[in-house]
Amino acid sequence: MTNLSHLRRDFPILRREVEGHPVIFLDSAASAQKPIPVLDAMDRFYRSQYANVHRGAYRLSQEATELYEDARRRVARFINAGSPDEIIFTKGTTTALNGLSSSWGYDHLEAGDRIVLSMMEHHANVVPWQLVAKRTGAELVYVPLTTGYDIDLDALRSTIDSRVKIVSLTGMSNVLGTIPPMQQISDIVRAQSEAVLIVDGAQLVPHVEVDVQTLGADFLAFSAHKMLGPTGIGVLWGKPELLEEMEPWEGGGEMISTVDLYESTWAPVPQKFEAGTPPIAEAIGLAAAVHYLEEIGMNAIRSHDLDLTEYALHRLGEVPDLVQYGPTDIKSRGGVVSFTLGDVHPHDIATILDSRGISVRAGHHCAKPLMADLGVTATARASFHVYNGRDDVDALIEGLHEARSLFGLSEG
Amino acid sequence: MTNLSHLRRDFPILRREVEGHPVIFLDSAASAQKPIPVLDAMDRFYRSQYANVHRGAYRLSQEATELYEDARRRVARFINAGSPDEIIFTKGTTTALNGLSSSWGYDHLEAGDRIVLSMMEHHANVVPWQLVAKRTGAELVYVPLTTGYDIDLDALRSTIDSRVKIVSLTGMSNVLGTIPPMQQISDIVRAQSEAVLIVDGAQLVPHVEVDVQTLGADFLAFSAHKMLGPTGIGVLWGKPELLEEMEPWEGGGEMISTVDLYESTWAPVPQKFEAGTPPIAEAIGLAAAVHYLEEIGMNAIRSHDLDLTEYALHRLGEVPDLVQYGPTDIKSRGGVVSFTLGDVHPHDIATILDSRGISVRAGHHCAKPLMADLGVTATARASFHVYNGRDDVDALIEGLHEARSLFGLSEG
Amino acid sequence: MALDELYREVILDHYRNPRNRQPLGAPGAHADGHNPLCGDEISLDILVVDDTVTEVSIVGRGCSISQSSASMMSEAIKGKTRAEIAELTGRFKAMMDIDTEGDAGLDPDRPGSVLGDLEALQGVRKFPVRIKCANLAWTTLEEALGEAK
Amino acid sequence: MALDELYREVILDHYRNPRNRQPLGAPGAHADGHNPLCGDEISLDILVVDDTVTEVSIVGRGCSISQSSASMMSEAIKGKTRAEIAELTGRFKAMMDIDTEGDAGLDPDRPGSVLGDLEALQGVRKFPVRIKCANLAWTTLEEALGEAK
Ligand SMILES: Cc1ncc(COP(=O)(O)O)c(C=O)c1O
Ligand SMILES: Cc1ncc(COP(=O)(O)O)c(C=O)c1O
Repeated sequence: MTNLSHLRRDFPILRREVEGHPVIFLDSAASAQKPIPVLDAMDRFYRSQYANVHRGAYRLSQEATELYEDARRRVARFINAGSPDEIIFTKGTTTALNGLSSSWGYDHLEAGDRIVLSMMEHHANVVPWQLVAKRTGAELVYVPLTTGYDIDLDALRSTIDSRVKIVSLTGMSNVLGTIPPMQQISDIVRAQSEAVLIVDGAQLVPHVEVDVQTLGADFLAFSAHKMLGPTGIGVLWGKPELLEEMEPWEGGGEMISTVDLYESTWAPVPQKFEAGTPPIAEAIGLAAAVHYLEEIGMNAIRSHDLDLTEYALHRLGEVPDLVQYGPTDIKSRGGVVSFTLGDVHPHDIATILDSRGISVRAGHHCAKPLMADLGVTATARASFHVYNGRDDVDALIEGLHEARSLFGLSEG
Repeated sequence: MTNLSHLRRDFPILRREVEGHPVIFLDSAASAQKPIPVLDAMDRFYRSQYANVHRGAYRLSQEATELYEDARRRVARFINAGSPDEIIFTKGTTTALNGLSSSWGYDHLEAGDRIVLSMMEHHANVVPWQLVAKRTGAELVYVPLTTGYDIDLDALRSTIDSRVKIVSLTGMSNVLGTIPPMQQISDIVRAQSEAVLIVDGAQLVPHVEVDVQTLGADFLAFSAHKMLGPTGIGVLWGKPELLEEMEPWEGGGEMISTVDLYESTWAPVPQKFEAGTPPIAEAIGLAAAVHYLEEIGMNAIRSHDLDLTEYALHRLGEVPDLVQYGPTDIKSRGGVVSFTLGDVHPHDIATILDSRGISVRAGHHCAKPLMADLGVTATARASFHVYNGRDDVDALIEGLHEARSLFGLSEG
Repeated sequence: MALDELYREVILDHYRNPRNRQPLGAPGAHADGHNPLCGDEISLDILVVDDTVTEVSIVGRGCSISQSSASMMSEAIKGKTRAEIAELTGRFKAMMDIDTEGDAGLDPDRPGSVLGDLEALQGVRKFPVRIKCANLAWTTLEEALGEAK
Repeated sequence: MALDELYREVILDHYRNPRNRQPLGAPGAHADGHNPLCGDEISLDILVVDDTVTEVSIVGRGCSISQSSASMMSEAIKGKTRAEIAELTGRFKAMMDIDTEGDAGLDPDRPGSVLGDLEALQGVRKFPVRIKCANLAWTTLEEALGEAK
């Protein structure tokens, strides 16, 4: 068991009280809290080195540019990219996936082509593909889940053929916690098609060591705010030869080589994809978050998540009327647990827990197709990051017992 | 003359030294420095109230949502929008203009239609239109400048006709300082076409009181980082009936009403246009920046800019071999002065000034069409905000004299 | 926070045994209510005869607050005129308004003012995130009344 | 920062009177260099005969550093073999490398090492933003030499 409780002091928000209870934050899958080093890195930058990047021939701008490009290098190393040029800073996962769909998707899809998704995708990995499908005449195909809440590989095998041009899958479900076996999936996709494989890493990258050299994907998207970093920035990683060939999805300053009145040419990757003033302080904050995660060690984070998840599944199992949604095999899942509790609506669960200072999410978790598939309209969800401990799970369980009693659910 | 020198203490970066010289920041048109209240607002939020917005049934998320929506209200009031729903938070001006071009533009343009720009647009207001023109077969038409560096209204009159579907113009040139007479322009556009009028307010909004009820535009875009706010956020304002009709340019979480497997419907404006986790802390920082500007008063800022610009034009006029580019009528321009100095390349000017702690910009300023029109490849540019004073202009002039002497330019 | 002020007996009763779920006897005016943030849904049909709501049918899915509010509303509006319903709606919204001082909507001396069971929802005001849940049925009602014109 | 170490006489001379601007006598290999950030441009043609650069034509627009570096380079490479040019390029880049200790590229004892006028550019190293300007001609040269193969 990995004890990370010494890290709590790095998160000022945990010293706050809500209605007399200390904050117990169990909604990191929506967005994680930020440690002091991340906040300090941004604040320090604004106070002593701020300037716009890339365009200035003066000291401040040069320092800002170096810090911004250092951030790119640090993120590249974090996911073991071949080069910093493979890292594109975006507004977040959503923008990264929309950029991909409207550039790569629009340029490579035609009527009759197929885009393959799974039944457990976040709306960010559904709606952009609906939009490009509509524009191009391509078709969406959903791979179903097994009864064990994972992607059905047999169904995948029978779905992938030469009509499939894009396969876009979550690296870790934000509802079920499922971590699909991406290398196996990649093998199937490669063997049976020439499709590109896109991984929505919004939940995966903040929790599991990701090496893009072995992940088996062509593109990977993730957001800083879920990995202890700031809002306003995310990352699109892509294989260099694909980024090279891909058209920009936005035009403007910094992404051009020449601009004539009617035609322009593009700067090299990654500038080509970063039109306009980028999220500069945010990149520096993200770099600090990556550094913070690296200092803890992604392996330590993974075993901490596993420990908490195992404990939570165990304790939740003791609560009458509670139904869990997600794999029982702890190795193929992350620190996200979704559940319902008798006829206590998840929204009511959240309110009852909130009155004890406990933050959990309730609703469709931006995964309506999955909700329909599970036959529910909403679940309650607790999710963990480094600042959580078994005591938080205990508090959660106590709160659930109160919910049962407020709703008059009988014991046993 | 408006003396704002007491504000300098709010900007920590001005207490820094570069090579033994205090920082003299004359590149606010690229990006402005940030006062402590802006930095503190973001830091405080992260330390005590952070959570993702809109989706949480718990206290922290509710507080974050309120702060985020307060920011929208504050921005709405700042530009006198009819309702906060007319304010869409984007990554910046560039994203706002790209969103407009790929949504409104794509849906309303066909072969033979025309998009009218001016000769002094920033690449952010050129390249997106080139991209959508290519996709739709529409045509770009550039309105020339007068010898007084303003939009040629006669030429505009003879350009606007029923083929014109979009007119997109800068509210203030980032190179020349020109503030085109937007109401007059709007009258011409309305009288001669049914085109929408888009104003690139990246330079205008940070310096001049803008009232969208009288501006005469249908859409207005601007960036927080140029108005003393953080990076990573900007605004698209639009007339409500146009936003209502417009399709989203990104799909994902928070912008949907229903998501079925193959079809989705959209949330009401403005959520429809804010897919994914928005720049939350950045919105709060922007609100603090707006508050800071309002406390000073946009009128005071305008007269401070005018004073500095008048003084700068006067002092620059004394430097031999110096050529200025921009209107001489002070009333129709803002605090941006571009110039060349004999055969001293702007890049060399910037280096020489930098060694004195002075930050100016040198280059094409993301306005290559304008540079070609002016017959130069680059200019040097000094630009002001509230923390600048006449002493900064004096330091600039001294530096220019050193540049002349290093390059051996003879007096007179 | 006083959870027992929120989850009163009568609320849970309406949540678990929602009233007026049967379809209308004749085709009436329809409106759907939807809170995209928490997923609460309400489907409302009303029959308006001579300015009076003679029949109500309401079904939905969602949390105890949204569904009990819908159920209680369905009882409260049946047989009431448009004017009476407008009054009721105003009082209900006032009760939910965090900016209103005290129990403004609940003064039993004002004519026709008594909200009845609905007063049980006043605890919601202490849980601002949930006010939208309580109001959902009422906004949907306004839409349906508009339809019925 | 020592501005007079940067703006030496010889640099300004090459900036104002760039050498080797005349077109080639015969068609050779061409490359364009461009620094999108500051707008510096260089257009380079070389004639390579038997592994030796016999003719150079170089025109451009930009700052004193990029243009003087181009002009000085054009003088330095004329008549040199590919191997000699590779050596020279290595030395120049070493001189520009902020991570290199001392004057690594400038040891006059190493055969063929003397950079001549080009040594005037060593002041650039103290102005990291400008290193790209100094290097532009050399990267363009490598491209042209590749073309000439
Ligand atoms: C006139 C003008 N338009 C657009 C932009 C682009 O703004 P941003 O880089 O914040 O997207 C700028 C600033 O660079 C500008 O000066
Ligand atoms: C699996 C998954 N994909 C995509 C997203 C969208 O990320 P963002 O909102 O940062 O763009 C999220 C987070 O909400 C997520 O959990």
